Amino acid sequence: MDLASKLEKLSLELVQKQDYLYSVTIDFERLESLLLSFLNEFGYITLDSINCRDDLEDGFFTITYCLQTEERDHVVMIQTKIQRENASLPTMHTIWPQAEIMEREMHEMFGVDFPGHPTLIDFALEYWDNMPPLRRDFDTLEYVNSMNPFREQRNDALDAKEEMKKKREAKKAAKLKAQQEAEAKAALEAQNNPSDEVKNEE
Amino acid sequence: MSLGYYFLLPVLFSFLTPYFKKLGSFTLRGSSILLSLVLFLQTVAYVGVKLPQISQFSIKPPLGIAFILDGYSLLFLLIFTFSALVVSFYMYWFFEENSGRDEARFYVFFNMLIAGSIGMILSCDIFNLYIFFEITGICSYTLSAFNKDKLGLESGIKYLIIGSIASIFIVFAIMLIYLQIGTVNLGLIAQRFHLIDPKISVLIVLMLFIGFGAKAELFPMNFWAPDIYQGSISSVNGLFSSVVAKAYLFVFFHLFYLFNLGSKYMLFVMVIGAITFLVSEFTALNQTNVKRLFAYSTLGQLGILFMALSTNSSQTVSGALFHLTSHSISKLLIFLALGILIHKFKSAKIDILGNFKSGFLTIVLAIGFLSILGIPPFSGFVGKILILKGFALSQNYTAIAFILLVSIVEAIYFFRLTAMMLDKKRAKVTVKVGSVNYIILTLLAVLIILFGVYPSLLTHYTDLATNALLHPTNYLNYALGVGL
Amino acid sequence: MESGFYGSSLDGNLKCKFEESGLANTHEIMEKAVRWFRSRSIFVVAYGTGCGAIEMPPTFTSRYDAERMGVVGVATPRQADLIILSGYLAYKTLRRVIRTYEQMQKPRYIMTLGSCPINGGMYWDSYNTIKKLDDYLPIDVSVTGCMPRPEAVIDGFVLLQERIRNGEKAGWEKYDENFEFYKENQKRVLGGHIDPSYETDWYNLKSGGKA
Amino acid sequence: MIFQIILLIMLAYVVGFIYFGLYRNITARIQGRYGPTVYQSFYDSIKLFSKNNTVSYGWMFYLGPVIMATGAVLTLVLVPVFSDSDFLRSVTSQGNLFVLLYLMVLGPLGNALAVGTGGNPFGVMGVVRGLTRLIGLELPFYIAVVGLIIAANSSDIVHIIDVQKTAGLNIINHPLLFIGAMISMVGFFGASPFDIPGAPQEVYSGPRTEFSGKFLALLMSQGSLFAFAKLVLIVDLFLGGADSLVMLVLKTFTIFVAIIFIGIVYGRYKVEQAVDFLMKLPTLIAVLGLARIVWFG
Amino acid sequence: MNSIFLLLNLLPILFLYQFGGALHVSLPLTSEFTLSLIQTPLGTFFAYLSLISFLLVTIAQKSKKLACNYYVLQFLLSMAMLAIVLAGDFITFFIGWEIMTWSSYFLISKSNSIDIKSLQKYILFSLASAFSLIAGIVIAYSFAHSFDFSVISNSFKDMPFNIKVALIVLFSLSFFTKAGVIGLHYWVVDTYSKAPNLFSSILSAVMSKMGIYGLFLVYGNIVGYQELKMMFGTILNGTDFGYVLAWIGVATSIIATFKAITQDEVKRLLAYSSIAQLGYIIAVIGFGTTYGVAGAMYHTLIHTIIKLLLFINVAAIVAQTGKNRFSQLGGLIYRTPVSFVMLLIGIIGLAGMPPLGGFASKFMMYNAAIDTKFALILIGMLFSGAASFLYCYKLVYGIYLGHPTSKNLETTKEVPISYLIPQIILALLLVLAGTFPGAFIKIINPILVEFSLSTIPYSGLGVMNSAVGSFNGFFIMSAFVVFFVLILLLITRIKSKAKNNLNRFDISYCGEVPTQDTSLHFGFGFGTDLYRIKFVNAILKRSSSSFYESLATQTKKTSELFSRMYYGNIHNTMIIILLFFSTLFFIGVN
Repeated sequence: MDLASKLEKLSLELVQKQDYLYSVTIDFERLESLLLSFLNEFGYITLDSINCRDDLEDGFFTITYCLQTEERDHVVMIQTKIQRENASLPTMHTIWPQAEIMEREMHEMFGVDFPGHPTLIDFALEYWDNMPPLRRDFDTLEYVNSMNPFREQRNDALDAKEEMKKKREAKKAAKLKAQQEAEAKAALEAQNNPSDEVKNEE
Repeated sequence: MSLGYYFLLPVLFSFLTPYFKKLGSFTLRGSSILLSLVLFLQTVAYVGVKLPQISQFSIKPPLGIAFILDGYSLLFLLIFTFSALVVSFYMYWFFEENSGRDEARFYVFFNMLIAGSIGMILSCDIFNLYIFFEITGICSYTLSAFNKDKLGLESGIKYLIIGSIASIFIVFAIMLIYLQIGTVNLGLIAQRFHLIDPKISVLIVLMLFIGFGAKAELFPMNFWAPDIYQGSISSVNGLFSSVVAKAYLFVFFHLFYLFNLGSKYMLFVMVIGAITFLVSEFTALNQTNVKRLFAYSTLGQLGILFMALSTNSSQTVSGALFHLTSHSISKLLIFLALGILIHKFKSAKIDILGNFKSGFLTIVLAIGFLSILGIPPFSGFVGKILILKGFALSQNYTAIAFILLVSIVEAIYFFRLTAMMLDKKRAKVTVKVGSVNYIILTLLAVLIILFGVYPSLLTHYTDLATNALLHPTNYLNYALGVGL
Repeated sequence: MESGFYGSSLDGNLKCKFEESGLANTHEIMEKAVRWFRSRSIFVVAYGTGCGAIEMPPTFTSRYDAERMGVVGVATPRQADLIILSGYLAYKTLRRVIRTYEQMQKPRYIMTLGSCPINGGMYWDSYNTIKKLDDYLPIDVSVTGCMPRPEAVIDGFVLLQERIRNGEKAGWEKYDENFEFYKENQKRVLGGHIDPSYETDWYNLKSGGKA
Repeated sequence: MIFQIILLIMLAYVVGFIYFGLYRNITARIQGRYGPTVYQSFYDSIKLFSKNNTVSYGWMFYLGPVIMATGAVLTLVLVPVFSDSDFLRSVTSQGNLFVLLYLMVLGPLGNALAVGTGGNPFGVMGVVRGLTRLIGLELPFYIAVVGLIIAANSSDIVHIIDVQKTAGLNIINHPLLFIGAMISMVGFFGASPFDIPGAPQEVYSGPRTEFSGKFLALLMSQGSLFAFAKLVLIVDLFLGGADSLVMLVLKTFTIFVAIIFIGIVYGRYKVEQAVDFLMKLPTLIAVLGLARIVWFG
Repeated sequence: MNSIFLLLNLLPILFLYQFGGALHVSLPLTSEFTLSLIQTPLGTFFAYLSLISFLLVTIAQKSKKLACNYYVLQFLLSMAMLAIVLAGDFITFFIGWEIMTWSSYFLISKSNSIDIKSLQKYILFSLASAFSLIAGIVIAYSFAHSFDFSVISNSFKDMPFNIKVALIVLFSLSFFTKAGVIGLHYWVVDTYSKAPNLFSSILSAVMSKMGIYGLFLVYGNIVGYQELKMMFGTILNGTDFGYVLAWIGVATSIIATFKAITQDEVKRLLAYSSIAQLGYIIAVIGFGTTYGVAGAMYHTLIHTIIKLLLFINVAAIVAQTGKNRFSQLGGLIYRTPVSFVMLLIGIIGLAGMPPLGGFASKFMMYNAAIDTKFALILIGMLFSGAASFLYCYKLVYGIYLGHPTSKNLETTKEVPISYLIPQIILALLLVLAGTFPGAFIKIINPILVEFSLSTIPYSGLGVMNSAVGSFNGFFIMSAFVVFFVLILLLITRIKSKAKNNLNRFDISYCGEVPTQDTSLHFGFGFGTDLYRIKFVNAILKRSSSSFYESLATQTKKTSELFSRMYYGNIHNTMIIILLFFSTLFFIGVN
């Protein structure tokens, strides 16, 4: 592919993930220049999205820029890694205006800073003063429990699985009982008028 | 007092100027004022006297030289002497402020100019007329070059050239007249003018027309005029506008009616006047130099006067003479007031001059502007309405429409200037008006208003002048020496 | 604070006059009549908070026609008697709902659809969804189900109408009485950023209702 | 006279509310619904009057609905209800058709002041839409009215009724004017396709956004009074008035049903579409009718 | 200073009152001109109108510190107007007219917001108007040989037809320009909006009425309505001439109404409204019927009252807040309640709503149109009236209702009492004019006699009679008040616990909480719908300014062309002189 050779000159490797999806991995220092050259030289005029993945164990965020050409026939993901603590990225809103809102969301959800971004204000949350909620070190359950206690509920049916099991067992037991009863009844009836039975068999 | 003193006194004064100079500038200025005052008072003294008056020198006309003062010339004499008086007062201030200037030179030629102009309107002899014409001309050239800078000298030389050309035509015309009729006495010429071969008479009329028309700034011959105005100082502008141009105009129509050319050339002169009016007013719109602008304005007003004076109807002519008087006063007022501003700002650019702040000057200038535009209750209105009325009586609606339409164009620049004066957004510079100027300008403004609200003061004299102009029988009699 | 359901549609003097002239009975009858009219005419502002919003159009249009019971949709909270909250409420939504509710004129009722307003439903562990709406606003009728069908919603209307007609204590009265409680809960979950205090008099009910 | 006025107002109140109930009911039936009862509007009104709270943004907000109601009552009083009786004749003779034309706008303008005071931009948006719509809406109606005035050479409604007794009903004599006036009437009743001011999907609830409780009830009540007055006016102008209560109800109901059936089948115009439409076809129809009167009458 | 000129303004009123209709002065100016003042019923009507207006405006000026020359010019202006309306001949008329022109020019130039362009517009149009007038005057003079009204009027019948038409056109043009008929209104809006705020009220209320007076004078007195009918023939029940004039007036009022709605500047809206209202007057002035004249007169009176009221009101608000745009004002109702009520009365009058005087005048004009069967004219007037509700509402909403658009509006105090006094007087007048429309019949009847038209029957103060119907203003006003009070009492009896003064941000706003920064004032949004209506868009996007601007450009071009000749050097001049000479010579000789 043409792009692959171009990237080879930059000593980068283009990896094909699916038949329309390619990815390039690059270090953080060269990110901005690469994005610019993708826009200006390779013709990737559309920025689809900016995504962030929290690799808590390795201590970094993986940032992915998805770019498309005018033909819209394939997507190139440009991936880079930045450190988790005091994470900061160059803002792209001057190049791709749509980046403004994407970066705003990323700032809100992951706490990534974008120096020079004009509107790093609330996006989906209002007055959020806790840790950014999509960071993996944010303990959602604890937060939810502290903010929103559960409704005081009935003491039965605490565990759905067990409850279902119980229910099933009860059902089984009831069925069994019903069966036994029916059998007993049948036996009783058979005792009482065996002639009928015989009649039927005939 | 003999009419001759009107000429002799200023000339004498001019010759004595170097001596006065030695006695000190105050004496010089003062005596000039005194002279103007004497002349003016003398003229005022003629008011009410039975006219025409004649002063003959040694030999009785038609052979001898004589000065004749009839109603027509009395009006002009009043204007001239009054203008001279005002300008002398103004120059007193001017030289006070510009003490380095060569005042003796100014006074020499100023008084000669007055003498020449007065001579032109009094003389009843076409050759003398020419002499005064030349005297006036030469003085004008020098005065216009009073500023010895590039513009001034250029204007002086231009004026000189044009003046010479005009002189050539006039001399030639006089020569032809003399060849045909054998006299230079106006009365005789008037009597015998119809005897001249029509073709020659056309030539004569044309040459006179070109000669005086060029000097009186009629349309195709007036391309020089704005340059002259631009080059000279504003008091001289005032003089040109209210005295010199009017003197040529006087002679033009004096001859026009004396030679009884009205029926033949009326339409022609009217059209030329109309074109002058139109072209000048339109041109004035585009000016950035205030002197040039008012030069065009003067040309335009002369155009109206030519239109109205050539109609041969006493109503219109009387109105025109009223308008002429009021125009002289207004223009004098405007030029003198502008002179103060130009002196303050050292520039004649409209944009710069608009920055002045002086309630008095604003009011005075506004009065001048409104008067020239013909807006009541100022004197210009009476003149204009009389002219229009005259045209209406002769049912000349074209002229009325023309004058009114072009007047709107005129209003554009007058009110642009007014708006500039009133504009509060400009950075204002306070201008102080000296007491002399204060008096002069107030006097002029008061006159404008006075003639506006009480025109009878003036209409009496304009009627007199009209009568004398249109029916010059008495004048002819005197010029011919009948009954002397 | 006026007591009883009837409120001040007739002023206290009139009520006293009725009682003085032995017409206490009349007053009771009138109160009943007003309650009946109120039950027959319910203006609904439908706040489509979640997936339940989709159930409301069929409820009000030709198929199920809630209008035959006098239940009509209106656009603004000022005119409404009933607000229907049709699903889970995020914190951000809750703030708006509280505001809308407080802009409604008394008597006013709340009806919720689905289980999310009751216990958080499938969003029980979301970091920005409330679990118990009745901590923050008084609910008059909860229609359960995920989602309840229009029949169930209409059943809810009928229940509400019955309650109004019977003069049972309604949610808005509870809200006024336990105002501090509700506000505290709201403040807790909205992080103290409660809407401005110019709201309406229910912020200062105890002190004469001046904003 | 005072008794008669009270009687008239009560009549108009009852009839107006029942008409509006019918309006909702018929609409529902056309849409395949059961619909509310005929008295539903009455229930609504009582309920709103008995609301515990009513918000107000100050005295102008308070007075707006009152001005509107005053306008409606005044209009009602000035329209002759019965043709051949002295019922309120001494009152109706004090005004004329022009007074009515302008009184019909006075109320809404008064209410618009209250809406403006309320400070809700949606309300004002509704008012502006309403006033813009009025530019087009009044045109055919005005033309029709002017035509009738010129035909009868009087702006006195009683006189116009009397003329119809001898010369035949105006609906037959001037059908074009009637069509024009009816199209306008659809708008005056706030029916589709001209129900622009209160369009709930777009501008909340238009002018009524901030009104609640008793104010809303007052607005609804005056609406029914006003509707009745307008119906009577149309009956007077085109159907020769009514000489008895039965005829009055019959004739007004006929007009009312006609308006319902026009309104029910259309979607809503945008304001510019409405004005554009009204300036073209209805105006043309009415102008033709007018030309017939002026030039060939 | 103010008090002195207040007294000075009072003097002519007393003077007029003293003479009681018998004023006849003549003052010889020159042998040909005589200034004469004659008090006719028509002139007296306009004289009182203008003098009282000046008096009221002077009261309002009390709180402004104005220089002496301002008052002097204003007094001069009022005297000029007095001269116009009392003039017995055209010279007096014209002198008054021109003094009015320039004194108002200098007054306008005292404004802080004025620029040279607007000033130029004003003065050039005024002068064009004056020159058109003087052209008419001298043409009339050329036949009548007198400037006296009566003489010209007598000799008018004997003039040739084309001269008659020319005279009517010239005079009409002149007065149309003053009244601001569409096409000639180019100066009106800029001037009214940029003049000193209080002076705008004079411009709109009084000075434009001088145009109307002129039209009355020419059509009624000089030419005579009978003569107009004979000259131009009749159409329907009116004259051809009146029909054409009516279309001009109606077009003016429709176009100006739509333009008014889209304005953002308060005074520009009022200026357009003024043009529109004068359009009504011009529409009926040419009918030549009793009710046409009466309608025009009544509307003149009412419009003067309303525009004085509105302009003084707006001037007070602008002085108080320093803002003059709808997008900068708003929400002042509870800060300046009295002003609000005054403006409210004003706009109810302006919209022509029944209980106030505005309706009575409109009723009169409509009846005139019905009387002459000018149905389409009437429709046009009704249509423009319907559209005018929009700008009336914009006026009151943009300033007083809605939300304040800037901080300082929330602390604005009620306007000074000196502004309120004239407003209250005018509002009372307006209410009285609506309650007792019959009183006007008594004023108008002498004028109708002056025009030799039939008079209007008078039947009581409250009753306004007309050819095709009457109404009782007193009854309607009292019924309105009674019903209003009753309904108010009823509604206050229903004591649902109302919270009366809600915070202005507590509105239904889709659950959102608006703040100070939220744009809640709808002042911008008015009239945007109109651009999408095809017919109205066609009106709104056209403008006379392009024509006048191209005219200005052409003049400038011509000027440049001519001035190019004057930069030639002296040689060229000499050559031209010689060529000119030789050309003339050849022409002359042959």
